[in-house]
Amino acid sequence: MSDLLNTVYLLLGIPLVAAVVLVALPWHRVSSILNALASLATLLVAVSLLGHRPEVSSFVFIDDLNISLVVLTCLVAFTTAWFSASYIAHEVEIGRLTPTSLRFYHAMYQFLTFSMVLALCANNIGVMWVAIEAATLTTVVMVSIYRTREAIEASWKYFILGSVGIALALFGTILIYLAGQSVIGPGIEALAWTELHVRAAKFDPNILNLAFVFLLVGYGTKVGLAPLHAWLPDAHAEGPTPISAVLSGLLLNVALYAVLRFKMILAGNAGALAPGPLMLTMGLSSLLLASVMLYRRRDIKRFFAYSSIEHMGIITFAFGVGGPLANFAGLLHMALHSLTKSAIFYSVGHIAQAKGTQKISDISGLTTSHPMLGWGFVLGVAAIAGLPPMGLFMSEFLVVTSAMARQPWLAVPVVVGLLMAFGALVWRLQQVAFGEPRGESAKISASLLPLYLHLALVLVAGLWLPGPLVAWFQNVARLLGS
Amino acid sequence: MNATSPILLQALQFVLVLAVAPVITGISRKARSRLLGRVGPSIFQPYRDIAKLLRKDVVMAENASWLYRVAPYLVFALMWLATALVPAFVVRHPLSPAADLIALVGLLASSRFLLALAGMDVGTSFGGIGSSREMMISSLAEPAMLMVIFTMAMFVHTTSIPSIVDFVLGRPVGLRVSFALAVISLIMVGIAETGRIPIDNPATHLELTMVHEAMVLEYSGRHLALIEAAAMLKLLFYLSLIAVVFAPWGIAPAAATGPQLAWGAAAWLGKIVAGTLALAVFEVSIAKMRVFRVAEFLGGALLLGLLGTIFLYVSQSP
Amino acid sequence: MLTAILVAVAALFCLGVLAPAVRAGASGDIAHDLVYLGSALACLVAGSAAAWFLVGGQAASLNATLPMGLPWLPAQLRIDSLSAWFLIVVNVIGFAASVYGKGYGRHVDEPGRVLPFFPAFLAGMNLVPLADDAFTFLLSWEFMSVSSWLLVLANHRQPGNARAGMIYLVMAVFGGACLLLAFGVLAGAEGTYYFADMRAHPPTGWPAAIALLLIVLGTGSKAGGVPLHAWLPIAHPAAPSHVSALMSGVMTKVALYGLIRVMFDLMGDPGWGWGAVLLAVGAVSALYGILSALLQDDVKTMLACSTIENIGIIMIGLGLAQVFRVSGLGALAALAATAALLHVFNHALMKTLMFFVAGALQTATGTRALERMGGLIQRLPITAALALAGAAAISALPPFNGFVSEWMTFQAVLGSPQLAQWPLRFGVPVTGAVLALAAALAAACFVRAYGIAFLGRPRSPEAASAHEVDGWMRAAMAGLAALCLAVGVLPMIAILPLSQVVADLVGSPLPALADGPTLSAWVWLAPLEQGYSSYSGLVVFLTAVIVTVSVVAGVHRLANDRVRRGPPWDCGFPDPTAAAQYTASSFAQPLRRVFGTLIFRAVERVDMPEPGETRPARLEVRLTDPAWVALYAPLIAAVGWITERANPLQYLTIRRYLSLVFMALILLLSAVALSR
Amino acid sequence: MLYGLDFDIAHTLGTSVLLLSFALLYQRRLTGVLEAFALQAVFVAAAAAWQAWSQDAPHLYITAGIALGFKAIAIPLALGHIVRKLGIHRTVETVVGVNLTLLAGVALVALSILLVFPVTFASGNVARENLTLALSVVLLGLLMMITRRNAVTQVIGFMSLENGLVLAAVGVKGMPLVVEGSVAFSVLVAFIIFGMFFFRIRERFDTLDLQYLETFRGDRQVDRP
Repeated sequence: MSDLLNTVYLLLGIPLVAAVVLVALPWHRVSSILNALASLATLLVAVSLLGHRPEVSSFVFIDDLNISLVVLTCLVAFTTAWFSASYIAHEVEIGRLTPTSLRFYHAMYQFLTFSMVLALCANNIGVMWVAIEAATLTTVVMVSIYRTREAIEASWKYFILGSVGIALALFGTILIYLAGQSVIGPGIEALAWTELHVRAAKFDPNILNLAFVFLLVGYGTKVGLAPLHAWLPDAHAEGPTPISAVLSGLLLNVALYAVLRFKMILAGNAGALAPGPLMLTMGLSSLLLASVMLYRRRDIKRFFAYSSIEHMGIITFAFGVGGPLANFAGLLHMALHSLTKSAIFYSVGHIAQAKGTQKISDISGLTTSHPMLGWGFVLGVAAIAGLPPMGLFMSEFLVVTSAMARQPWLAVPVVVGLLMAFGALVWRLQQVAFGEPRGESAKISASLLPLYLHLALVLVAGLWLPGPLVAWFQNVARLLGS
Repeated sequence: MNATSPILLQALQFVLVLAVAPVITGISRKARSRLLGRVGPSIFQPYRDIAKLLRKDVVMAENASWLYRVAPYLVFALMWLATALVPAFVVRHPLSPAADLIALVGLLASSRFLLALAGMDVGTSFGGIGSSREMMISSLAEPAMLMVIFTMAMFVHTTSIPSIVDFVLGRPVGLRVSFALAVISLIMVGIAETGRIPIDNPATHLELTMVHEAMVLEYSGRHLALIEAAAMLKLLFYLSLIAVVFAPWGIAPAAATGPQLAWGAAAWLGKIVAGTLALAVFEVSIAKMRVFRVAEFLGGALLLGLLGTIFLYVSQSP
Repeated sequence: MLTAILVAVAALFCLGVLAPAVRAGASGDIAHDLVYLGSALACLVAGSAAAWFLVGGQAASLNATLPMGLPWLPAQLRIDSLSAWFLIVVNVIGFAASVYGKGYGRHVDEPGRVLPFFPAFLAGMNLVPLADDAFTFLLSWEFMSVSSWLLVLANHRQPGNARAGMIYLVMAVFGGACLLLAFGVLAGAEGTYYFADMRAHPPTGWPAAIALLLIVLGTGSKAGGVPLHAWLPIAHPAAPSHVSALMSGVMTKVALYGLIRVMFDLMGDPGWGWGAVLLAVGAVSALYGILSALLQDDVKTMLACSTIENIGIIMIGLGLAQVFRVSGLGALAALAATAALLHVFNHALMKTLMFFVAGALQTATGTRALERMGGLIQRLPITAALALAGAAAISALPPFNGFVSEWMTFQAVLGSPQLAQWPLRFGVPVTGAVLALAAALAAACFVRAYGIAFLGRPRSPEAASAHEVDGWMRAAMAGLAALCLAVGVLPMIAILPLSQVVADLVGSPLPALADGPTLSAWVWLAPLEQGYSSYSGLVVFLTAVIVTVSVVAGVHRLANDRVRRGPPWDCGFPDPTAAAQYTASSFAQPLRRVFGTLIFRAVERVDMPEPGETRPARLEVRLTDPAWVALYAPLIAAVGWITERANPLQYLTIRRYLSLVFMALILLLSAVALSR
Repeated sequence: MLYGLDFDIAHTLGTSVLLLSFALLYQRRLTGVLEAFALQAVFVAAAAAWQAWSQDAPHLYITAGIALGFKAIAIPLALGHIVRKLGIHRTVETVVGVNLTLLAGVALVALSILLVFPVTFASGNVARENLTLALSVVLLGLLMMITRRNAVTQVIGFMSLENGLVLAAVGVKGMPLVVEGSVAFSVLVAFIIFGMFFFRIRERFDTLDLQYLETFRGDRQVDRP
């Protein structure tokens, strides 16, 4: 009965318990600290996974693909909780949030962490589906927490589109089981990743194709791929900023992780059609659409939400290109994007609080009025725009060059999209960060450590990558096939 | 009498051009007045003018800067050097390799550069007019000149005058289209650069028309003398350049003996005097242009030069 | 040596990182001195190391591998003769700029926005020539752009600078993207990003053409070749002057380094067509650049435009080298390449000098507008003298260095009859004519600039009360002026180190230097054959000096040397006010009439007050950049159009969004259904 | 063993579910839609129960129970209540004409047949037929969601989509978590209906309240580059 000793259960247990406790706690300062501590504990457990991997159980498992994502998730969850402590305090001061809604908020936050980690570690496509649905519903609720009409409409939109996505994903899951049980035989094994990956070769390719389409559309809605992206910008813009950070930084990744898992099954089956073209199309359309939509945005959070769509497009494109190099690029870009984007949302949160607005046109001269915050923002945006020496330059370099190596002509639209998006980013960046400071500017007393921690990681990644990480990524990249 | 030392000949040419330049100007003025039915001053008048100017005091504007005082000497020196580097009576001087045709153009450009600046120094509107027009004219004349040089150089594969002369002398005389075009273009440039009618009128003080005179309006005394002398040298420079490049006959070979040298000198004098007279005839027979027509005039020169280079291939192509 | 350079570069990075810390910790002054003196030292080390490598010449190339970037793609660094030459250029100018900055940096509005990025910029420019794989190359290339972008935004409060920075960075990244694609093509299907592998199997046929096109686009846009130049006159002037000097004088050259590296080194034999392309671009850039410079009122914009001209001249040289090289005319190729690379150095020197002068003018008068200067030769005598040297050099006047490289370019042009291709036989002389025109116009341009700024009477109270700049700035300018003269008088000091570079580049050395540097080679610059076309800066200079001295002596012996001061005569109508003197726009008027209306659609509007009105009449001149109208504006409009059309997607109803999902699903399903 | 009968019954039930999806598309009156949906739910329940019996997988009875109790009875009642309470006028407003919708439906069924046809099954034809029917029902449900303007009809479309899922799930041998899935979905639907109550949705999902449609569109006015 080694399952109970499994570290993963600890990993899942901490946030779950914390959630229960936090519901009970009335004092929001305490609970925000507790929230951060719980996330820290989760992070420590996750890091301990790097040391020794628990053996695969029928319910959860850890392998090269999800370990890095688990650690990443816990890390960002922790830093976001840290950021949220100061952010929420300010929100309470200005009375946007009530203590009661905060109890709710912190509990939800832990539950969200739990469900994301569960989705990542689950060794069962059904469980993973449930976890992702739970995560979605949690975020739906958290997006609506401000109770403004905009927030409610945003969360409603998110809810409806998300539900349809969930339904389609479930259909895909059923199909996969159908394909699996004819080979593995009925029962829970036919839902286990470990089984599916090994036996994929014998599955009926036609069902796999059918299933993948539903899974791509279903989970793709969560990833925010165009044209399924509609919920994403508003949800990011209207929810509390920590949630935007988690959404962009983590939830999109989790959904994409699901898609990747199924891609691996297809890759393992000779008869199935290559998922590449489908993902290429979705990725390109997201990239181009987002790069166009960026220009007319006036709300700074919605602006960066579109940038998330753009980057999800790039990542999906990379996996669509396939091959060890492109897959590696995709994985790298995934990790770096979530670090950078969450960092940007931290700074945006502080900016919005300092300036009392989310309208880009009302914010300017930040590097003058709030030097540390402003330059942090500049660094973040420079990174997301793919400027060296930040890490995303490397991953984008790899994406484009690997695309050149396989489908040279596809590299052109990618570069066009990147340039378009770049123009918008620089334009807005200069508007916000430079020039004469305008409007009100409250001092912000928050610690910028989470922001700079993420940026430092991204910078280091741009110059040097740790060996083990590269080893995992390369291994996974091989499994992901072409 | 054995071959005289090259250094000596070089020095001799320095002296010779300086001595001859004023009389050439004198001749051209005399000829022009005669053609206009006037008696005109003696052909040695320029010497007297210069001497008189040298004796006079310099009257200088209060705000004239050091550049204003230095410029005349440099302008004169550079012009003198340039003229002395154009082979007059003997093909090759020790200094000739120092400056080929392009470098000579460069020297002229330097002196013009300084003169134009000097014109703007005092800050009068006349000086400005003069400099601006001078630079406009030169900005078209200089490339035209270079195109002429290209025509020669592409044919001869060199830009050093002695080699060109050797080449032209070394083969039977044949008039080539390119050279005809080139020489016309070069004459037009010379007219423009030396400020003759129809581009400029050396003897006017009418603001609408004057270029060179406006530029040096503030100068007086020895400075003016130097500038006048430089202008005379410039005329001589173009005359002897045309002479040596397009009609080098009679010029003494390197390591020449006395008689050859004498004959060379005589031939050179003959050629430039002839050139001067031709110039005078040309000047009196046409009218002064508006300043902005100058562009077209020199643009024509530039195109002729370019045509010359292109025609090289036509005449050269097998 | 490579180690020394790398240490210097690392030091520069550290300076960039340290600067803000020191500013915060200790004081601004310490940070100031630390940064500028430190960068000067680093440039000194790196530059001398590169020079030692080039002259000492014991190794053809040195390699190094840094454990950076991707594990299977560690950063490859390599120094060979070509990169050494460009490193020398970078660091000589970098040194001068640091010394100048030591003084000028005091006058910058917000030093905090300059100090960190100045050394970083230098480091980036040092890394580009060292990079030996595509990733490192692009990394340092983009880094160079980013750091200079931040420097452009240093005085971000001034109106228009935000636009400048925006256009600059977007164009820079566009260039980078072109290079990225080009390297993707060069890397081929197996995707090796090492220059060594690219050199081993260069592409042929279409891929080669595409790669070259992309390279020309990428490097050309960064170097400011027409028609992609439009960002340059906007961006370069926006930065602080010592940075503008680096951008105009060095960064454009680093861009050309990329062009040379790929076209001459990695591509093997791309054929003469690309040489012709370079010739065309170069000719257009040269003429266009100098004409627009001639019509500017802002000193720094004028200098930036003249950069476009000089880039054109260099490109002409490179194009000639290319066509001669592929036509097997080694000697001429060597001559053209020498001319181009020498002009790289010369232009770096003189353009930097001129930008330093512009900075001095700005600090002295607080303006960059020519129309508000005048008479500064009285207030800033030393700067004025040095500026005169710079102006003469950049106008290609003997005995300064600018003339030497242009002379050699002309000599190369004269080799065109030996070419086999008829288009070139006709095209090259035309290029030569354009080059001559550009050179002459350059003289006019700088007479105008110098005359309006330094001569005449002060046009504004600031100009009247200007003061000479401090020692550091003067020292930097004097050093550069001295170098301009030195290279002009003894070109060998630059051509000799170049011989190895040229030999590696086009495969054959300069004939004049075939048998080592003899004394006559030092005195007489006869690139092709002794006795034929030759020029000697030394002799010209010495004779000119002797003649001048003797003239002065003679005149002062013969003439009376009394001088009386009086009011200017001015034909008897001395104008009372300084406003009545010739202005920059009136000086440019004849040439504007000749060229401007044709190329720039120059519109002159005279606003003449009614009789009785007291306001002054105004002349208003409006110029439009054809490239902007034809290329940039439509692009911006297109982006605006697309975004406008796409924008409604943000405002659909949920049902519509659901239908999008539905469509996507159906499309993918039918794709699957039809895929078999 | 009675393979044929097993097949026939499953087939019949599935087909009737599909037919009822068409009926849903065909209905012009809201009450009619509700009734048709209730009937579909009943058939789904029956299908589930039948599979529970034939695969002797007792847990499927729960699914059947949920389908019957929740979807066939509770929800139609609730929705009918909403319709009366919010006074939504009874007629269904369609985006495209009913006939066109039906045509599209037929096309979708054809597509799903085309998709499932090449699939080969170790486990008999049951699953294949089921799959075809389920796929069609899912697609039809989605079609209904996007071709009907009325919030109630959209909810019903969503639920018939989910019926398709249940149909597929029960059709597959030994599918675990079917119950959990159907429970989760009931929760989801409950959420939606609750939301409709809460947000006073009169017309469509995307007009929570008519008065402030504009404020949220504030993102429209733009400062250009």
